[in-house]
Amino acid sequence: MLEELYRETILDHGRKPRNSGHLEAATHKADGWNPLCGDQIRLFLIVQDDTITDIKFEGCGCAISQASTSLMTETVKGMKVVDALALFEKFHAMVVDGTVDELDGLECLAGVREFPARIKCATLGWHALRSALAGEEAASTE
Amino acid sequence: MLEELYRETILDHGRKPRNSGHLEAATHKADGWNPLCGDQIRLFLIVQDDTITDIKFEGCGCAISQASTSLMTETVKGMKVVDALALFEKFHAMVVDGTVDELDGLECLAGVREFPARIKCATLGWHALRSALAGEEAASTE
Amino acid sequence: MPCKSDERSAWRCEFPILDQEVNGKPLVYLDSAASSQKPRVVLDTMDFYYRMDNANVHRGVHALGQRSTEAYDNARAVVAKHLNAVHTDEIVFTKGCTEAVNLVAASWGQANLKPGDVVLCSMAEHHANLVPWQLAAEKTGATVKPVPIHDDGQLDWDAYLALLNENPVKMVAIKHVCNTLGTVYPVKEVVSEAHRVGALVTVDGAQAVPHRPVDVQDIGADFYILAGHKAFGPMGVGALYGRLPLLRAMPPYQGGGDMIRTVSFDGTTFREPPNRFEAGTPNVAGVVGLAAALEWLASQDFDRIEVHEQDLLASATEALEEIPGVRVLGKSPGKASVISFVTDFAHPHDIATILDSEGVAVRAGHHCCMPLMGRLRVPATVRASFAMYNDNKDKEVLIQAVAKARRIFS
Amino acid sequence: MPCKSDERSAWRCEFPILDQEVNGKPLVYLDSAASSQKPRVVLDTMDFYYRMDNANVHRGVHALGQRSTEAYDNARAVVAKHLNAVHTDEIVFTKGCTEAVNLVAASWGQANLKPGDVVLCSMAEHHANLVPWQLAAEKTGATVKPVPIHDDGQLDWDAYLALLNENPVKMVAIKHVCNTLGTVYPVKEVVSEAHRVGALVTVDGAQAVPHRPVDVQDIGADFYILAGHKAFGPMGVGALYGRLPLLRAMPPYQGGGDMIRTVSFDGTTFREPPNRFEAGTPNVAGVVGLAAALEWLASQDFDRIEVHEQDLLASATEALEEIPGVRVLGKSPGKASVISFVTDFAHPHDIATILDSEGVAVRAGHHCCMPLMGRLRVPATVRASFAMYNDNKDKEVLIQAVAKARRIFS
Ligand SMILES: Cc1ncc(COP(=O)(O)O)c(C=O)c1O
Ligand SMILES: Cc1ncc(COP(=O)(O)O)c(C=O)c1O
Repeated sequence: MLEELYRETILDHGRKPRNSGHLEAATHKADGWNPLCGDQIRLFLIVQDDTITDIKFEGCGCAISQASTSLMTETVKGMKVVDALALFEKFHAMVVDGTVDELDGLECLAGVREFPARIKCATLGWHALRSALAGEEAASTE
Repeated sequence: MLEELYRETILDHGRKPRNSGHLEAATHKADGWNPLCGDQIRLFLIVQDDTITDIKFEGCGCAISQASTSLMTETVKGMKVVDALALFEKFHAMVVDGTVDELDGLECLAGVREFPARIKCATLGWHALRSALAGEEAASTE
Repeated sequence: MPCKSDERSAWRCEFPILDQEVNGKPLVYLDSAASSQKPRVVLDTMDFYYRMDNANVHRGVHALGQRSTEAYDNARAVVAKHLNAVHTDEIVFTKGCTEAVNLVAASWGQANLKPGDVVLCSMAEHHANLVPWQLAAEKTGATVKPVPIHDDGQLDWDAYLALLNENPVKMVAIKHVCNTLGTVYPVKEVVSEAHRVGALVTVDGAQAVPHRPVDVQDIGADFYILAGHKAFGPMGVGALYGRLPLLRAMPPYQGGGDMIRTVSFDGTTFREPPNRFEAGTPNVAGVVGLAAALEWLASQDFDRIEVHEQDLLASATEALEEIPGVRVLGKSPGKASVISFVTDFAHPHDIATILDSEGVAVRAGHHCCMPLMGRLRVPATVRASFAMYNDNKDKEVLIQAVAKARRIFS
Repeated sequence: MPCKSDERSAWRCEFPILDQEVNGKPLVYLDSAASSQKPRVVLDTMDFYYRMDNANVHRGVHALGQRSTEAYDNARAVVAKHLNAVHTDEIVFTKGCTEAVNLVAASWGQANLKPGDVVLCSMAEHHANLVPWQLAAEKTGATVKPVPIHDDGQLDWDAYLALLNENPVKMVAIKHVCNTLGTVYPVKEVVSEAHRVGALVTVDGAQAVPHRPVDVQDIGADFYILAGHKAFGPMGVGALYGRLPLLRAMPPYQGGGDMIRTVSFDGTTFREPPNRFEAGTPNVAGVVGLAAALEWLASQDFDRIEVHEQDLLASATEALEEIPGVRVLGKSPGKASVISFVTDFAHPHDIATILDSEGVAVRAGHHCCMPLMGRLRVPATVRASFAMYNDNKDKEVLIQAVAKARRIFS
């Protein structure tokens, strides 16, 4: 089970998160907060013509939240907003209910499902994404 | 046991409390309050030359508190203040610890000891007496 | 697990405490309005929790912490379902009914009451749904006014409407079922009239939950409150239902762990409800026990409970009134199985002592309803309250014991 | 009842929960600072209470009510004795440590804090002994100021003296033992300096009571607070010790049954402490369980507990520091057996997950001490806390599990 959680991809993204940093010209941004551990991230997006043209995030946290956010940014960059939101639903279904669909390489996070205490870590970045796109300032996995 | 509590003397004093009423010329008075049941009595005393020359009480309550207060007033009327206070100690020892001493006819209340929930009823008038003599306005069996 | 003897209540065997003697007589427990007894499943659930799962919640990544968190969150869902709340987040766990009213009175009161505002409390209110409002009124400059009741305990409806129309009423505090007389208040109608003038309603459901199904949406209550220990659950736990928009707009009540988002000496921020109102380590075992109690209750047939309790109520009332000198108070139609009576031969405390010597547990006193005692012009009453685990045999022992009291004192 | 294996802690066998597997491994419970486990005698006492005595207190004339009342009042005497209070009436039962601080901050605070007054809280305070003061300050216009601490967790004594001298300090809030670092604060000296300038002190003893004897008279504390569930007792119960003259002068906190003397719409009067502060039906079973826990604790040899825990602390600290990349925080002299550490290879949550998969329960996070995390410049720590029921075997599993985490993440 532990090996399912800490797969090589996750350890790698956890250690070297992609798209980390600040976006001065962000059109959307939101903070994500996990009440369980207090982890906090800040997400910046540039949306043009309903498409996520750039995305970055700041903040430190556990390997799962960092890797999941890193993978999320890689996946949604260049996506239509509607497609990103649809992907969120699929991702959520995977880590919460175990329904694994085609997920653009996010399947490596399916193991989180067996660790209920860590599901909120895996969804933190996604909640922030949804809030940012909805024009809200903050998201929490409460 | 029940017969020890509700002896004939007690039922009699409970039904027809002696020294019931108001004393306009009271030199001392105090209210007694039993938090368990909310019973409340008001005691009036006339003390002259360190002697309780008159005593009366008002208020309604259970047979035990009425009878005990009635018996108390009968007993302490005419007593020196110090003797009344000494009697309180003996009375208290009897109903709480079961030490029965010579008690001027108050022995009929010894049965209360087996009814812990009712001890405060039996001591209510006495607490009010002590408070009144100490110059306090209120006593409670708290 | 059917009971051995079919002469006894079908529910009795699930309550281990009832099977004992006190003062040499079989226990007849008629004090459930003060605190109900607990079915075996509630006791076992709590004991199991402490022996297998005990840990703090919402904090631990480890297995016990996770199991405790799941049990705690699940209990919230059970309470929400039992009351038919819209959202699980509308349920706040408290240490009891009294604390729940204090939470509303302090938090909502502080944010909403202004000098001159009026809070209406029925004259029958339990001190728990009156004193917190007096304290809140004192702090905010608002006034608490009584809603009169009739001799039988029912609300004086015309007076209620007049009070609503003639005062800037912001809150109405009313019980659903009276702990002293058993009166069932028309809370749905009380709410709709209050809402008509823009007032909110806090319904004290402490005595309703053990006797009947409750639907907060149907009632329309803004706040609805229950006590674990009166509803076959453990002591030290209660629940507050509050409509989500109201809870969201309320400031914190107590401060501490788990209710905060960030803490610093420069300023602290708070979580959303229900967490905002649950500071510190909660009574997880208590909450888990409360959920077990409500699930047990929901699995019973409420219609059967009602028929059973109403039979006892009717026959006990009748038999008591046949004893010369006994007067039963507050016989309003449809009331719950709670009987308050006084006699012309003895003070309620003396009666309770005689009854206790016969094994019968009743309560004597003001039942935390001093204004109601004043209204009924009695210093105290004897109260016999019947739960589903009581039966005819209990009732008969009660009647014989009251008759004995009469013999002793007459 | 001696333990079967003499390799295990002599206390272990009294804690039934410890004898289980989680995630296929024997449970190693190192999260007692979050919530301690309960010895069998505590669980049995509570279960027995519910199965034999359950009733409301201070109200019933009947046998169960009387037994409950005696048990409840006796529990107050047990707590008073455990803390060496002068009077039994100085003990107020609450639902927990957090509520006890809120009671003091709201009731004492409201009556005594004025605009400009200062409340000092150490930077290491648990949110429970900080946020209630912030809420009270907000309502009264007072200010909460931090008392700095050194890198090892100890109080910056010079800064403390300077703060006392330079501010109109009315209250100092400080913990006795730190839940995060184990630091033992010199509360007696803190009190005597505070009293010198006329300030009072609220000592948060949540983590002290499980580890050491406490003497409130010796400390001189004005208020001292404990949590049942951290001291081998049940959840949902705590106690506040307050010096009687202080409690007597404080207004009620919550309103309701049992705290009143008379209630009427014209005005309500209140009882003396402790009753004034105990509104509503108390958690009798919880209070009885707390008394059982403290009596159990008092019957143990505290010197032996201390030696045992200090051995574990020293050897665990040493072994952890031998693992490359591990840094143990706050190693002040004389500290209690609580170890917080961070690593350069993984985030605390990831470590806790790995440890859990090995059966080891630790806590990862800010431990309700966000300002302390800021001060130590870490976002979170892993915390392993040792109680008397832990032993060398537990420690070894911990060390191996941390080493495994390092292998996974490096
Ligand atoms: C030092 C300290 N103070 C206060 C508390 C709060 O205790 P509780 O959550 O039981 O109210 C805790 C535990 O969380 C603690 O460790
Ligand atoms: C109608 C009613 N409201 C409120 C309460 C207070 O409940 P608790 O004492 O459990 O807080 C009670 C019970 O005493 C009650 O009967």
